[in-house]
Order: sequence, then C-alpha cells, then structure tokens
Amino acid sequence: MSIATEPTAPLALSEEQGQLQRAAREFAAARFSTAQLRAYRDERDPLGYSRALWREMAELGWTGIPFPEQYGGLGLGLAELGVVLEELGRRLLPTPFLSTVLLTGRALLLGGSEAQKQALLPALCAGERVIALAFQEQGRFAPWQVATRAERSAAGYRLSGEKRFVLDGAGADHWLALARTAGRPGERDGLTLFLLDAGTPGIDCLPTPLIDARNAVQLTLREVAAGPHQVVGEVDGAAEILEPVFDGAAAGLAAELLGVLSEAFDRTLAYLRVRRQFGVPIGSFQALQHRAADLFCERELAISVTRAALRALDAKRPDAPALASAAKARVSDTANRVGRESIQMFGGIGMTDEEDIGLYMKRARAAETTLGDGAWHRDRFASINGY
Amino acid sequence: MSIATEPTAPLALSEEQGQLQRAAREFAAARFSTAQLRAYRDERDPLGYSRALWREMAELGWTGIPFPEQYGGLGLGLAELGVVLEELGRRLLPTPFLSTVLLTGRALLLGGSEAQKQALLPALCAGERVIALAFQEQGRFAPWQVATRAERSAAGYRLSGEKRFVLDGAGADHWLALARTAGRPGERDGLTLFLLDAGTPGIDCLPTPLIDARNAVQLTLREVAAGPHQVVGEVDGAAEILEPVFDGAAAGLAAELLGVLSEAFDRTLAYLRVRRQFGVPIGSFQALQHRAADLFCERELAISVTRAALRALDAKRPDAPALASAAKARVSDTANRVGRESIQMFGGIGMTDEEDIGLYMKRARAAETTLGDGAWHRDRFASINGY
Amino acid sequence: MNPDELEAFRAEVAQWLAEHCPAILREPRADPGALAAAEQGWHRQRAARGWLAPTWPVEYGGAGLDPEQARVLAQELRRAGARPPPISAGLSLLGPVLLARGNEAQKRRHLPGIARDEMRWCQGYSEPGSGSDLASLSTRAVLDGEYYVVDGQKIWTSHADQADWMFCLVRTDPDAPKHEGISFLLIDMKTAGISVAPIRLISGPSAFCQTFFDGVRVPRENLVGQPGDGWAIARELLQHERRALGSIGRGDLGRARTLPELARQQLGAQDGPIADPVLRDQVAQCELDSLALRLTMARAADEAAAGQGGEHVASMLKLWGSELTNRRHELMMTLLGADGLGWEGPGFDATDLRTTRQWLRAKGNSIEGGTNEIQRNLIAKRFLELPQ
Amino acid sequence: MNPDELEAFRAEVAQWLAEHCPAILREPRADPGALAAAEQGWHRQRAARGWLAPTWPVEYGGAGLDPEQARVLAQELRRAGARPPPISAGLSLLGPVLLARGNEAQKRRHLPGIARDEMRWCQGYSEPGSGSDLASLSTRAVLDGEYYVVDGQKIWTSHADQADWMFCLVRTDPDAPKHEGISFLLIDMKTAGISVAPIRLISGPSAFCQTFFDGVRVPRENLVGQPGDGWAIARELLQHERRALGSIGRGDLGRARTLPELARQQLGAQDGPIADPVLRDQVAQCELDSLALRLTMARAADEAAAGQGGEHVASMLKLWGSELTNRRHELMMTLLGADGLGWEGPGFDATDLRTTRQWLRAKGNSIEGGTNEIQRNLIAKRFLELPQ
Repeated sequence: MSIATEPTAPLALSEEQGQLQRAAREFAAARFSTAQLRAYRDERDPLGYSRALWREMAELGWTGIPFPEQYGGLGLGLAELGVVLEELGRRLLPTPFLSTVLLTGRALLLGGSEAQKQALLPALCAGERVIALAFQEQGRFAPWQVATRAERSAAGYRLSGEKRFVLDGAGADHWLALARTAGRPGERDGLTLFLLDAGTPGIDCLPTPLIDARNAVQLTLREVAAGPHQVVGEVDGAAEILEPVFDGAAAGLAAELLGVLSEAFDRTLAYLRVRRQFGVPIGSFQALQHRAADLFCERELAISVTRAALRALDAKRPDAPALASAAKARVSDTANRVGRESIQMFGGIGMTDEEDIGLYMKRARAAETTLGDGAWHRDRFASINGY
Repeated sequence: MSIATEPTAPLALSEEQGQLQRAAREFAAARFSTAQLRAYRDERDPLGYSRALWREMAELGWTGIPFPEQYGGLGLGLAELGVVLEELGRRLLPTPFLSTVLLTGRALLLGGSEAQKQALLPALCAGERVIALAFQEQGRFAPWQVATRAERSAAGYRLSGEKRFVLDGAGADHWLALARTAGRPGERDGLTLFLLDAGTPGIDCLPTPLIDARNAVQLTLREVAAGPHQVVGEVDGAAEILEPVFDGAAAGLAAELLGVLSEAFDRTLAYLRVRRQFGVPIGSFQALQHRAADLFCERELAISVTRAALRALDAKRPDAPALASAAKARVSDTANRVGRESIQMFGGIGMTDEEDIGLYMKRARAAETTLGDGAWHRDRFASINGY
Repeated sequence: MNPDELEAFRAEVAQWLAEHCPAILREPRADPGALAAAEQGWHRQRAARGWLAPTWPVEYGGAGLDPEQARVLAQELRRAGARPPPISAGLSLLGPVLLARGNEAQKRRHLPGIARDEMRWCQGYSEPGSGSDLASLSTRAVLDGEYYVVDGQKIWTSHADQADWMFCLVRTDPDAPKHEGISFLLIDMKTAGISVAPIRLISGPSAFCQTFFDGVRVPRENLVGQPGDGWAIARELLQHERRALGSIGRGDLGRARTLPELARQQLGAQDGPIADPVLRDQVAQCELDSLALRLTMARAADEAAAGQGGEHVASMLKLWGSELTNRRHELMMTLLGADGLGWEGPGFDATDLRTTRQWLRAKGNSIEGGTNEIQRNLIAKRFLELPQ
Repeated sequence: MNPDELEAFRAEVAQWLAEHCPAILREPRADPGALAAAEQGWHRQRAARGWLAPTWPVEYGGAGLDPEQARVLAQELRRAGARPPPISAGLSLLGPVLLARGNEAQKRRHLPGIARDEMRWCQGYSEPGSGSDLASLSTRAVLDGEYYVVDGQKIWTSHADQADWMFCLVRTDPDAPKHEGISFLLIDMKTAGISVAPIRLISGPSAFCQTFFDGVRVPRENLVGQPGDGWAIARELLQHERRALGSIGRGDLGRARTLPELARQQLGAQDGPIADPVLRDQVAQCELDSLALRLTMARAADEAAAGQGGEHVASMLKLWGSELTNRRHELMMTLLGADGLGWEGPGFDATDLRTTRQWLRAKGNSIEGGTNEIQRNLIAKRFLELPQ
C-alpha cells in the first residue's frame, strides 16, 4: 500500500475550525489552571478532573463532536475534535475525552448494537456518562496481549483477569472490558468487548495515580458475570472494532499532545526572552537559538501530519491507518524532545515543582507512552506499507 | 559474560609508545601528502599505494610489530601497531597494513602451519610480500555469508565463486581465499582458507576502485586448483581463526580511523579559527562551538575504548572480543559524525575536490563500512554480553 | 471559478496527461537513454501548453491559471506520476522575481524564453569571501554612460558554462552600508570579458562554476528595479531557492528505487518485513519524515491559499528538507555497505555508483541557498522572536 | 613502592575486603532496609581504615596511600563489587580543596571529620539570579571586627537542612570586577540568622534547599585563602563536582537492575537476544557508551598518573556523563511503557516507581555543577581554542 501524497481536504484550518479553536482556547484559559491540576494531585483527588466542567463542555457540544446527530452528537469529524483537544492540551486540562469519546464512544459507534448506541451515546454526548476502556495488561502497548478470559457460563460469560492502566477508570459509570473468548495472548482473533457497570460484583478497583496526575485504575476481575447483551460487537471479533478505534484515538491523542508540546515550546521561548544571565537574555545565545529553530521545524511537521491523519480518518481513506501511526510517532518523538529541551533551557527553575514546565513534560511522557510510542508506531507504519 | 571495567595495562601511552607515535607522525608528514593520494586516484594507479614506502616502513620494523621475533617481527602488540596506524590515518597514507598485517598476516600466525609461517611471515615482515584476504561476497559485512565453494578433487580442491572488495587485491603476491568446504551460506562452520598465488590459472581479477582511492578487486574463481598444502588452518574450521583475526583487524582499523577523524576534526577547528564571515571568525559562533565540544567528547571516548580494545587483545583477555566490537562501533559512529560536521563547517569550500577535508570524509566512510559498521558491532556487542 | 468548472478543468488535465505524458516516465526503473529522450519530449509538450509556468500570464508564456486551477494541475501531475522538470534557475528562481519586480520591457524580453525553458540562466550570488555573509560581496559594477562595467568573481554559478544569461548581484555603491549598495543585474553570458571555470566537487564533475568578470560592459537597461534594490530582490529570490532545495527531502521525486526497495535488496525478505529490524526502523523513520515533509509542503500551499501563510516556510523547508535528504543518503550508504564504496568502473552496479555520488553531492544541500546555520539564525530571530 | 610490595598490598586489600565488605552489598537485588544498614556499617569500617580518603595524610584522617596504591585499592574495591560511598560534598568536593588551600588550623579542624564522613557539609554556590552566571552572585559578607556578617540567599544547597557546615561563596568586595570580589567562607550551620527551606522537585521531595542569611556572623578565621580568592577556589572545587556528576554515567553503580535485565523483563526472551531488536540496539548503545565512559575515566586516571593529564577531563565527563545518564533514563522509561507512568501507590512495582523518579531527577544532572551549555563553552574556548 502506498500513501497518497495529496490530501483531499485542505490542511489549513477552515473558518469554522478556526472559530472552534478560539472558543476552546478561551474556555480552557478561563476555566482551568495548573493550580487546579496541582490541587487534584496533592489532594489525591480520585477523579483528577471535574465532572461539572465535563458537562459544560458537553453543553458546548464538544463531547458530541464526532457522533451523528441522531445520537445527540454534532455530526462533525475527528478534525474538529482534534482542534478542541489541542487547545485542552495547551492548558493541561484533564477530561475523559480519550476514554469516553475517542475510545469507548467510538467503539460503541463502530461496533455497538443499535440498542446499545441508543442507550449510551446520547447520555455520553450529554456529558452524563463516563465509560473507560479496560484493555491493557502490560507496560508496553500491545493491544492483543490479553490474558483475561471470558469463559462461557449458563447465563453468558464469566470474566477473570487483571486490567491495568484503565484511564479514567475511577468514577467511570461503565467499563468496556476486553477479554479473550478464544485463542491465546498475542493473537488478534478471539477477543470480545464486554460492557460492565461500575459496582458489578467481583470487580476490584485499585487507584493507580499517574505522573501526569490523571486517574487510572487497576481492575481485578474475579468470575465477573456478564450476559450476552453486554457484549459489544461480534464475539471473538473485537480487534475489528478496536483497530480503527485505536487509530482515531491515537490521532486524537496526537492532537492533544501537539497542544502540550506547543505550549511547552512557547513557554520555553518566552523564558528564553526574559531570563538574563551574563547581562543578556539567554535567548540571545546562538546555541539555544539553533536548538529552538530545530524544535520549531519539528513542530511544524508534527502539525501537518496530525491534521492529515485526522482528515484521512474522517474521509475513511485507505491510507488513514498509516497516517494515524505516522502522526502518533512524529508527535510523540517531538514531544519527548521538546520536553527534554524545555527543562534544560529553563535550567534549575525548571527542575522545581513550583514551575509549570515540569507538568508539561510529565503529561507529554504519559501521552507519548499511551496507545504506543514512536518506536511502536514506526513498526506499524512499516508493516502497513508492506516492508 | 561481563566486561571487566579495570584494564590491566594502563590506558596512557607508555614512553616507548610515545616515541613510536612521534616517529610515525614525522615519517608520514615527511613522506606523504594528499597530492600523492590525488595522483594515485586521478592517474588510476593500480595499487594506490607505494611498495617502496611499504618496504621503508618494513625497514623501520613497523610491518613486523605484532609478529614474534622468530618470524622476523618485533614481538610487540596491537597496542603498538595501533599507535602507528593512527598516525598513518591522520595523513591518509595508504598501505597494505590492513590486508597484509592485520588480516592475512595474523591469520597465518594464528592458523598457519609452521612451514607456512616460516615461508611467508619473514617475507611479509620484510615488506616483500603483500597478501590480500578474499572473503567478502556481499555489500554488508557478513563474514560467514560465503557461497564460494571448494569441491574436493583428485589433487585437492577446486574453487569456484566470486569474491568482492578484496582490499589490496591488485598487486598482491598471494590471495588468502575463504571458501566453503561444507555447509551452506551463512553457516559459521564448513569454511576453509586457501592460499592462492597471484597468476594462478582460473582467477579473473577485476579492479574495483573505491571512493577513498584505495585498491580493491573482484576475484572470479573458476575451477581454481588448490593442493592440500595450500590450506591454512583446519579444513572446515576457518571461522575459528578468522573470528580473532577480525577482532584484531577491527581494533586496528579503529585505530587508523581514529587518526582519520582526529585529523579531520583538528583541521575543522583550524578552519573555524581562520575563516571569517560577518567580520568575525566563524569559530566564534556559539552554535558551532557547542557542536565542536560535543565532537571533542566523542573523540575522547573513542580514544579510550580503542586503546582498551588493543590492550585487551594483546593480553588475550576474555572481554577482548566485546571491546573490539565496542571500539569499532564507537569509532565508526564518531567518524561518521565528524565527517558530516566537517563538511558542513567548511561550507562550500568543503564541497570542492580541491579541499582535503572531503578526502577524509571518504576514507572515514570506507573504514566505517569495512569489517562491520556501528550497527553491526552493536549487535555483536549485545550478543557477546548475552542479551 | 466554480466547483463544476474546476472539475471540468481537472478532467481536461487528466485527459491531456493520459495522452501526452509517456508511460516510461512513470516507471520506477527505465533505461536512462530512452528516459532522457522521453523526458525532453514531455517537457517540450508541457512547455507548449504553458504548463511549465502555469500561473504566469499568457502573454509571458504562461498558462494564466488561477491558484485553484494550478493546485488541480499539480495534483493531476502527481497523480499521473509525471516527472517534474529539472530544477531550472530561470523558471523557479528568476521568473517569479522578474514578474514581480521587472519592468515591462524586461518581462517581455525574458519571460517567454524562461517559460518555454529555452533560455538557460545561472545565478551570480556567492563569492569566495562571501558565503554565509552574502551581503559582503565585492563584485563591482561602475556606471559608465549607458553601461555598467563589471569586475570581480562569482562562485557556485551553476551551469555558467552553458548558460545564456546570468542574474547577478553587484555592488554599485561601495560607500553605502553593505546591504544597501547592492544591485540586481542581468548579464548576457556572451559579453566580452566573462570567463568561466568549472568546479570539481567531492562527488566528481559538477554543474558549478567560478565566473570571472574583467571589465564586462552590461547595458544599463538590464538593471532590475532601482540601484540599491539588489538585496531585497536577492532575499525574495532566495525564498524560492530554499523551497526548491527543501523539496528534495520529499523523497518521492525521480528516484531509481525507494528506500524500502534498497533495504530489501541489501538485507533480504522480499515479501515480509525487511530482514534487519534495526535498519528497518531507520528506513521507516526516513519514510515517515518524508511523508511529514510532503504534508507540510501541502499544508503550506493550503494555508497560503487561505491567506494563513507564514514567511517562515521557505527557511523551515530548506533546513528540514536538506537535513532529511542527508539522513536518507547516509542510510542508503549504510544499507549498501561495501556496495556503496565504489567510485567508478564495471565492478559496481551503476545505480549503486549513482547513489554514492548523490550521497556526496547531497552534503551540499545543507550549505547552498544559505547554510542551514543561516536558516536557523533566521528562524530564531525573525519567527521565534528570540533576542539579538 | 616496588611491584612486589604493590602486589602484597593488593593481597592485603583483597583479604580485608573479603572479611569486611558484606555480601549483601554485592547482590543486584537486596532488601532496601537490610541494605541500608549493611551499607552504613561497611562505610564505617572503610572510614576507620582511612579508606574513604585513601590518599589523604594519616594525620588528617586519611590512609596516606600513594597514587599507585590508591589505584590498586580502587581496582580491588570494584572487583569486590563494593558499593562506593554516597557522594558527599565534604569528601569529594571540599576535602581536596581544603587540603590544597586551607591553612593548617583549618585542615586539622575539618579534615578528620570529613574523612570519617561524620561531619556533613553543604555547598553554598548558586543564587536565584546567579545560575550559569555564577560569578554574578550577590550574597554579601562584610567584615566587622573579627567577624564577617553575611546577608543574602543561596539555592540548591543540598542537605542544608541536615548539614553541620556549609562552604559558601560570598561577595566581600562589591567594587571589584565580578570574578575578583568573591571569597570562600566556611559557615557553621548552627549560627544564628540562618534559615533553610527545602525545595520540591519535579521528582518529588529532594535534598535541595534554599538557604537564607540574615546578619549571620562568621569568624574571620573561617575564610579559606585570601579575600578575593573565592572564584579560583570555586573553579577548582567545581572540577571535582563535575567529575562526580559525570561518573553517574558509568551505568554500573548501585543500580537495582541493569538495562539488559530491565529490557528482558519488559520485552521478553530470558535467554536469547532481547525480543525487540530496535530497543535492544538502543540498550547496546547505552551499555557500550557507559563502557566507553568508564574506560575514559580509567584513562584519565592513568594519564594523570603518567603526567599526561588534561584539564578538560572534568568538563568532558560532566557533559558526556550527564547526557548519557539522561539517555539511559529515557530508554528505561521507553522500556517500561505504562509501567513507568506511576507516581505512587501499591498499583506499581516499587522499583519501577523509583526508576520513574530517577528519570525525573536525572534531568537535573545536565543542569547542576554548571549547565552542559557552560561545559560546552568551556571546552570550546579553553581546550579547543576557538575564538571568543
């Protein structure tokens, strides 16, 4: 498969996208600050985000951006969602967008029955339900490495296993859990998605707070009963749903991460302009200028490939999976570099918890790692392209 | 296997090594220039080096450095040979050291019969014989990828196949050819070394001039007859000889390459001090200063690991193979970086054939590639260390 | 133009391309001789329709297309796999500048020949002492009646030995501050007093020359703009050069083989993944970065069309594109191993020999058109607003 | 000392180590509590033999070894796998400087406590406005009879909240050029007017503090050298700090697990090659570079012993060592994947949590002791003789 070089949708922001960008930027600046983020962390807030703010965003229509109007959505695309996510990323504003919209929401949309969609998507678009995807079991991203088993029982299934790094898993109304109904860990086939309600007996939920102060949990499932109506999509066929879902989520997360790295870079530039040593602003030192120029170029490339991926996914182009991996790889690597350079250029002050730049680096590392890092997506990019 | 961190022989140059270094430096500066190198290239000199100069070096004892006195050598070690090679590298002085001393000479020493050693090593130490190793068959270094076959015949063997990149193969008095007596390409076992005289019927010798103006040939063997007395070492057991030989040659080549990159770096520094733009020497620009400082550090590391490898080989320490690979990898990668940076810092003038720096980059690329590049030796380093 | 008209135009282009663009140009591997002939014929056909300079007015040899049509044409050309014309100093550098800055007589005289790619131009910018610090140039042009008398020397004048004309930066006012005393002059290369010496590069013979001026008399009417306008014109023109140099990093133009193909050839595994996973990762990185660069060029065009364009684009493309080109060539050399160490002769594959020479030549991409260090300075100061 | 005596000394050391260095210190994975107790006991034993400061004279608490013996001791310590003592500002920074620059009274008073690692010292160098530009420091010390009165504040004073003493750079002559008005003062941390506030880092609680001086009276006899000698002493001392920071890059000191072990744990293949060849290549690169760094430290010692030493060593080790440390930690995070994203709590492996905090803390290695940018400036100007 080769990659078409000419995207059909323009890579410039449309007028509407520009308006959405300004609205999201203003909302995030007005309604959130890093002080709030530190409070979540230091007070060990179990959620790490605000349900009230989430409902406000729902009222603005943002949670429903990629869902059809019939389910309460706006019927727009990932391109528009990416615009919002980028701005939230700039402010490090935590939301359940990744878990509830990009992962489980789109999994329901792509794989759910009509009844499931009717039951869940409108509530989701209204900001009333948070649904977390419980799929990962080991440190490095490997979506089909699933050992959790769903054994057939009289009433349907019994699920046993351990799910880790369930993002937004604390305070979620439902968990969408991936379990093996056939085959062995590592195999793409034989996986099935189950919709489990919070509070279902047999589920142990251990909070596992992350470096970016986001909420994640470890779920231990012990003979958890699930009826056939709780299955989302085909039995044994979850990978067919999850693969496009992961593509969309990777591209959406890339957009958020782009916001994170852009703001980190802009703050570093601002610091370079004002911090003085040896009687001059340190931004006048050529060695730092050249490194900043290199970062600038990388950011430009990251913007282009992320926009192209989101648009290709919206247009369901055949090169969308390759572009999604290209975007996640490019943005992850750029974010990592920006994170390292930012701390170094801030110097000692950047090492203190008091200064915000460290929060950006931590969020960047978490998002880089989530859903596959640069190395993982380069490998996939090569495979898709047949080498 | 783990690597002992504390070398037994000091990594500083001894007084004797320092004297040898000065002697080699003066000899190379007095007897060779890049003008001569260009003449070899432009006049398509078949040898690309001077047999007369080679005999002079033999008279100084250098060709015999790593051979026992009983075979006409000096009975010193690779550490001393490395000192000489580094200085020759600084001047880009072409010699058959790699082919005749490091590869075939040491192969004879390690694997030859007493009769073969008596017959060849004294002449070799006297600078009277040049012997080239014909082993490689494909572009990337892969020593056991040998398809050339030696079939048994009434009188011994008949060799057929194609050997490429036979360094110093033109004008060689003998070729030491690696052929398969058993097994299949890629297998370590089943290889045998044959000593073939120049002019043996059935051998076609095609000159294949290299970017560094050194001589290499392609040998086509068609049913070439070889008697049992021409076998060097055990039948099927050539790898046992060649593995330590390649280690010594890789470390020796690393020493030469260290000289090449050191001189390229020093010349670049000199240029940075004198070339003026915008009314100041370009070496005053901080961005270039910082890149130069990074190169400086890399060179220091390259020196240390090369010296340690040569000393470990001389002491036959168990970590010698790992150190040889570490040296070849580190020096190759540093040389590559120095080559790229040198041309960039020389700017337009560095792109012209008239300026010497390009000759350094070409020699560096050739030596980087020869006997395995950084990636190859990192892979081997990891394997030796058991991961 | 409304969408229907634009689609009709697209169909017309596609039809024409199917008829006129020879299939041989779209094949990855073709006989070099046949290829060269086909390319020449194809470019002549394009030139005849004005499609080498599609947006130029018809009276100057262009096709008079509006930007949307030009985008459609570019898309269709790429879709058809048609080779772009060789980079020409006249078409890609001088043309746009002359359109913007030339007087009517100059446009009428020079543009049609450029649009048909019949008149060959070379660039007289750098001098031995003026590389990165281009504005320090010292070639003099002294007014003597209706003529400028030019003395000095230029370096890196590509194809000067075959060019019909040179556009040249000369110092017309030695007393003015260095950026203000420079003028932009068009010089007929047949004028007496011009001599040319080709430059041999590390990659072998090259198109570059040194050009020497000894009392060369150039009619005053060949001055573009006003005396002292030279630096402003030069900077405009450099933007075009930088975009062209950056576009080499696209990685999908006129190559004999792709990077994955080369990796397969050297490392094995015709159908599955490239056999060496470490080098495969580097191949993927290069390919992915080339894709990102192409998308950035497309975005720049889209943003320019939407009025969101930034001036930084040329420097950014030049810097990143040429770094990527060099990375790609280093990787090709690594993949080739000893196959890449050949200089000439029958013992090496001709394509491999070409790759090796290109590796050497590409080192110049990060130097010419303003070194990458100069681009970083520009980006830092002009676009990132870092202090002087 | 002749070779036989040296070998006898080696045997003595080996014997002593076998008897006194607890086995638990040589195991890759040990219970942290037991380990800490064992380490403490072991260091006390070393201290009692004077082997924390082996080359210092016996009267100052050292063992009075000559350089050859010290080399043998270091070799045997490493061979035994004995943990080095925690980096101590007294032992590794102040001690050598006091030996060279202190007066007899100062040496007798302070060195024995340092050699036994009983007196804890902290370093008062940086100030909020004086980081890279250390010489711009503004903490004042004004002579008032037999006392200096100190006012100002210091930042990055490690362990200031637990230290007995501080060695401190103060400005004694505000009118002199900035490098010349600085003096080097020893300050008892129990003196009235000193207050200390710990600094929280991106990695969590830290040993770093801010220290405030408000009319702190320091006896004049605590001045090391002459007034105005401070900058020269500070530079000497920084060399020791830089070597210590660079040595972190060795990659073989007191870690819970090696990089290959971590890679295996995360990627699989217990016996054969690490299962992900791309990450394996990066592991090999880090390990190989750490080896090269260790060999460079060994070479520096050998060359110093042979009188061939270069002053560049400290800057070079600091720069390269800290870059390598950061590279190693980034790779560990990549290997850990989501296992490395934990901040605290029982849901994560304790060793993984420690690795994550160390990743964050290591970012400071390329900043403290003079930023790596300062080291590059020093190398370029002082050792590569590039123009100002």
